[in-house]
Amino acid sequence: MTIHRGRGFAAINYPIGMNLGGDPSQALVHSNPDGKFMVALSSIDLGQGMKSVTRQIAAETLGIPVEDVYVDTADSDTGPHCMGSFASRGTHRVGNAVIAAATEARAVMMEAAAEELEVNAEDLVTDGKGNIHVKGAPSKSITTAAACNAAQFKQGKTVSGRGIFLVPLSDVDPETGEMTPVTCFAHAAMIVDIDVDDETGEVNVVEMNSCYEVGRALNPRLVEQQLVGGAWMGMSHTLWETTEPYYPDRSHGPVDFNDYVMPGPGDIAPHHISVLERPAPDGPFGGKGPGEMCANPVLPAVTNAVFNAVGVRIDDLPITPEKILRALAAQGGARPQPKW
Amino acid sequence: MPVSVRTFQGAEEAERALAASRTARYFGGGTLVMRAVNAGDQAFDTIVRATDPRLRQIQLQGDSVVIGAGVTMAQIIASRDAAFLAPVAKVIGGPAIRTVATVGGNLFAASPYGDFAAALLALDAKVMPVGGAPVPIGDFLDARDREPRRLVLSVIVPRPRDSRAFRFVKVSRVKPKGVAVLSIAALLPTNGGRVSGARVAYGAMGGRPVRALAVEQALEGRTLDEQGIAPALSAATDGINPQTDALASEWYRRQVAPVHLKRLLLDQRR
Amino acid sequence: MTRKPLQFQLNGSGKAIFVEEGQNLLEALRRGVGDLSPKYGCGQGTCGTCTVLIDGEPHLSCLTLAETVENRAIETTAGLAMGPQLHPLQQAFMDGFAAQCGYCTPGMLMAAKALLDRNPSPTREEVVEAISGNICRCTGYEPIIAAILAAAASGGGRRYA
Amino acid sequence: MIEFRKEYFADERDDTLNEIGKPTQRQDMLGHVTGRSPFFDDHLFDGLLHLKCLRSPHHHARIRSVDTSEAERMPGVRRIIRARDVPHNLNTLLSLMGFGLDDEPMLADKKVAYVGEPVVAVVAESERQAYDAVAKIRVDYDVLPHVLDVEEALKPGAPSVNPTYPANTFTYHEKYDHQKLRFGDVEAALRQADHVVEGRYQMSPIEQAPTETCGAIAAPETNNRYVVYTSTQALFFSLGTAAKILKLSSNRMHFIGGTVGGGFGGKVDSIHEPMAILGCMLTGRPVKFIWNREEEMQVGAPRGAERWYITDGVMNDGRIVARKFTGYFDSGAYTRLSSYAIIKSVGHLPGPYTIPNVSADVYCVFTNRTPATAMRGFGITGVDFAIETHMDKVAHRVKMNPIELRLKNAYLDGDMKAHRRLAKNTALVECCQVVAEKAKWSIGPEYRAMSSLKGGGGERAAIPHTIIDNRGLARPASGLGSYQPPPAPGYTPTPAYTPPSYSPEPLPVRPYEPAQAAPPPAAPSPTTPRPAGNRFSSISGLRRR
Repeated sequence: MTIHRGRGFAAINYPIGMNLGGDPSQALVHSNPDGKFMVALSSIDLGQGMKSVTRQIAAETLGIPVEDVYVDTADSDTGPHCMGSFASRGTHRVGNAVIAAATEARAVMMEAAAEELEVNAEDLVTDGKGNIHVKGAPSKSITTAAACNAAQFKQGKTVSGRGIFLVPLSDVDPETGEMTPVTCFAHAAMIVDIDVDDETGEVNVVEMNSCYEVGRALNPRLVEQQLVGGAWMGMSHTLWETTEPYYPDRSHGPVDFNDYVMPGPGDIAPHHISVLERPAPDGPFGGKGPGEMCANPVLPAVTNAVFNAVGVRIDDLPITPEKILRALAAQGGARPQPKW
Repeated sequence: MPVSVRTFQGAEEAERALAASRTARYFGGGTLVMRAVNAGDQAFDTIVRATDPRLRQIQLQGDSVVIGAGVTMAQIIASRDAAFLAPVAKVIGGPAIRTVATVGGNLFAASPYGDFAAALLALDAKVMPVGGAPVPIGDFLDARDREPRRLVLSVIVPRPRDSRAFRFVKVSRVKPKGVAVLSIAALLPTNGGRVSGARVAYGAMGGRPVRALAVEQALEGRTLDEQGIAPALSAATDGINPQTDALASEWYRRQVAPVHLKRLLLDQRR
Repeated sequence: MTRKPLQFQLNGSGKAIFVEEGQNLLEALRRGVGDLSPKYGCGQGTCGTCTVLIDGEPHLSCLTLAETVENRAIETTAGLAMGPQLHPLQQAFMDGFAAQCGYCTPGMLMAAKALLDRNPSPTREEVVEAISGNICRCTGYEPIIAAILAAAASGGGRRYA
Repeated sequence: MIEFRKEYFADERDDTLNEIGKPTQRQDMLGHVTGRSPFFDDHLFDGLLHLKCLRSPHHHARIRSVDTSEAERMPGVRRIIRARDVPHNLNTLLSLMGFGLDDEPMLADKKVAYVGEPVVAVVAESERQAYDAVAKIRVDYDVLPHVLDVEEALKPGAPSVNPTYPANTFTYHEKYDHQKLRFGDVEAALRQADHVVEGRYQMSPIEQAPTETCGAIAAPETNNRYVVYTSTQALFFSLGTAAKILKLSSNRMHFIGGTVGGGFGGKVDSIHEPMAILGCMLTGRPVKFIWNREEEMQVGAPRGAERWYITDGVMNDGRIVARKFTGYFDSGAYTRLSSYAIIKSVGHLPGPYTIPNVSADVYCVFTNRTPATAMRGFGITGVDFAIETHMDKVAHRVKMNPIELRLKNAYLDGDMKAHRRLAKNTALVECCQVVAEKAKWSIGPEYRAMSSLKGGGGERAAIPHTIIDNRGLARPASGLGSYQPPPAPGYTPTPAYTPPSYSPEPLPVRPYEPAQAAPPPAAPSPTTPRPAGNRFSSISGLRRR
């Protein structure tokens, strides 16, 4: 048996935020009298961390600890309109809507504090720990709890805010395709090392090295979750998955997880990730949203690694052992390519 | 039609209940039957169970081990007497499947399932139907899809004299647990370094586990080295009709059967 | 549709319910008892999200005929924590961010508990084998494997076994 | 395993924020590890009914007759639902955003166009009873010829899949049977190139495969409303779709979800909510409609297959001077989101590179298979696979280090992109450099010295003289105009579903203001030149006013 090591490279960018715009998202923020806040959304957390990232965004904007904020997602009676969690729009659209809502709520909280401290709201800052004080004079201070309490019971102010984020609908020119597709791009480059068994056509992913540029990493652990899981899915799309194994023939379509093959826990390879953070001009705190793009560089990187290993181009996904074996037969055996 | 469940103490009563109804299915471990029930399968409306302790026993009988049809893969792995079958049982499903998947159920599993039955075929096991006489497993499998199903009480498996003479490999697309692209079981008794009386069986290389008779003949009197096995490899798929399914095509199975057979015969582990 | 009485232990407390004939344990636990921690993922025995322990062994509740658990002891994720005190596996999954959508998590935890209860200090290969019947679509498995190894290293296998 | 290279773009970031950038625990993690996170099916209802569908066994067939009489008499059956029971039985998802022709029934009426298309729904006391009753429904079909390959579907005489688009192609801008991208003069540049590199790439259909299958439970609520627990990943898509199909005011439905067992794009289609609510309306009982795993895999819409042809013109030094795309998206029997994904895809071409001449013709093709929909990276993943595999071929042809080839052609801040907007906030160069260093893949010093911030713009910001054409004018046979579903009486899209005409107050700066990127005078057009940029909402040819 001969095992051929191969190395492949790919680089990609990814449009963040739903293509062409025209897709608003809204958020509502309000506080209890003790300065603890709720964020009401109709947005969806399908595992990407919507609840968690919007919670941090709200806390940062309000200037209070994250523990003082909870996010409720997806109740159409309480959560204002949102198009949904898809097209890498969640963090970008909903995050910006939450910033707008939290900014409005913060303003009321600061006015209430100003009234209590008998100063101008413009002179006040939050310390992120639950206090509001006069710029440069930390001693002249009031807790966010006291400020919100006063707003509620003394001043009759609602410490609340509404936010919407809309990227207006772009035109598309029918002749040239001129358009404003999105407002920012994430980036990635990946190098994958694989082994190819030239007798069975089996591919074993040995190691992945990657660099992802995701705008500001709003929560590094959530970014890590997306990149690690997304790269696994990229492997899967390249070497395993299809609903139609003999496409365009419809026969033998998988109906369970035994037939719909994906990499098992014994197939995964070490993945060394570097993250770059170039803030997006209009992303929430510069965040872009890595959820969709993270799988994309893996497909071509693995495909190119197969060529590098045995000299056959498989341009038809998934790259099953059968496709490699047929290509090797047509080529008359493996032709390993120079390594970089 | 709602499903009714009938549980019997004795295997014989269960067998009678099955024989009496065309719409009854025997419930071994549930991996096949419960899946069908969950999917609303209209082919049967009665589940027959038996709590007969004989179905769960593993016992030595001369040179053989008698394994109850209701014995699970987990039991096989834990059993000293059936230790030579542990490597096979270990690659049947994941841990939560192995606690219920039974030896008897595997005899009826359609490709690509049925790796354990392939191993029993290579080991020249006999199938003991309830209230019947032992049937060579080959004949049992040949008749399986044609004749009305009979409840199996146990399988009688001759224990290989030399444990190294029995080899098994399951090839799958997913690690560590995946359904078979193919599996190969081989009993390779040697005499003075030469193979004598080999039995080789494939799983997932046709509708049911099949013997590779051409391979067996080509191995007779040969040594287990590159040169010795060459004729066997060229005969690897003679008389074999692999299926095409979601995991692999007939073409691929034909291509790689000799490769995995070679690796098994030369004991090349990857 | 005939219904049968069924008694069993669930996370240490006795349960007595009626189940329909042919009903699987997953439905009996979810609708019959109201333990919603085991999840439906396929009803085919191919995804592991409904994994529970029966007398300490991992089983797929969707493939288990409910009436066969008469007088047996069942464990689910709902019973993992001791009051507010999380099981070391739960703590390790949290610390390791080993869940995203969280749907496969209860099954993963049960598969892992079955391993640690028997083998408190498993190798990576043994962990991989233990979860080999459980599908996760989000995490790429690595964080889950790491969390289970971390729980074992923390002595989690022993403390709650 | 993961490192954050803070030294890159440090001067563009303030890293001293209180909460942003912190590894804060997920708000939902405790619920996940205790098994208490409330997914849609984790809500129990007394008297819950179950809904199952009878599905087409044929790729393409006319429905001659449907006989449900035996099914109606089956035990536990509470209601059989037919196409005629659906208040507005024709929809297209993106009508909620003001474009797209209604082209898909909730239950097939006259014909079925793919294996698995729902024809009849049964609501019964138990899942088993629903299955048993479905098995008793008799449908008499006239099997029709079918087409499964995108390029076959475009040939004259191919079976017509979708009555709304009889020519098997979605119609763009009321004008073309495909979406065009034209930037510069590709053909001339190809003639002048040292090398022409061609490739064909096929992306397979991919199942989102969330561990939680799609579903919804609808129950009668007080005040004559319906509460709906759903696995949707687009709450107001589902709410609006239900309102339209059921001709039900949106505020009579209370949708609750937001905790979803994975979506990956497969939970946008809003199939279960309207069906479950209809079952609830017709029985007065809580109704659950959930796909089993087999349905999720073969009836649930995958990310459709894509076929791409790429032709590059390359100079000996590795500069790519021309890139031409022809793309075919396999939309399956209905539009769902494929028409939209193509616009997204075209806006993405030619990938993260500055190429002076680019053209693309991308077709949304109807075939007799399960409709395609969104899936992680929809519109991009497939073409990125094609582009980056093609880049490797180009590198091989010109005998160049593949990373250096990318860097030589990489887009930089200030470059003009093929969709005629300036590139900003780019970082392809740095990603290539960092990963090369990590994996010890050596690249030349001139490439290590590059920066996304330097060397862009100037000549690279110019919009070239562009050749345009009117190839692919939609055939008159096109269903557009000839087929207009009557607007559902009583249904008026509520403001929530049409893009607000106002712009919200304080918005972060948006990079691309139309002003700053005014289109240049286009080359003489064989057709009457139209004002640059028609409304996106008319891409489908149906504009809601």
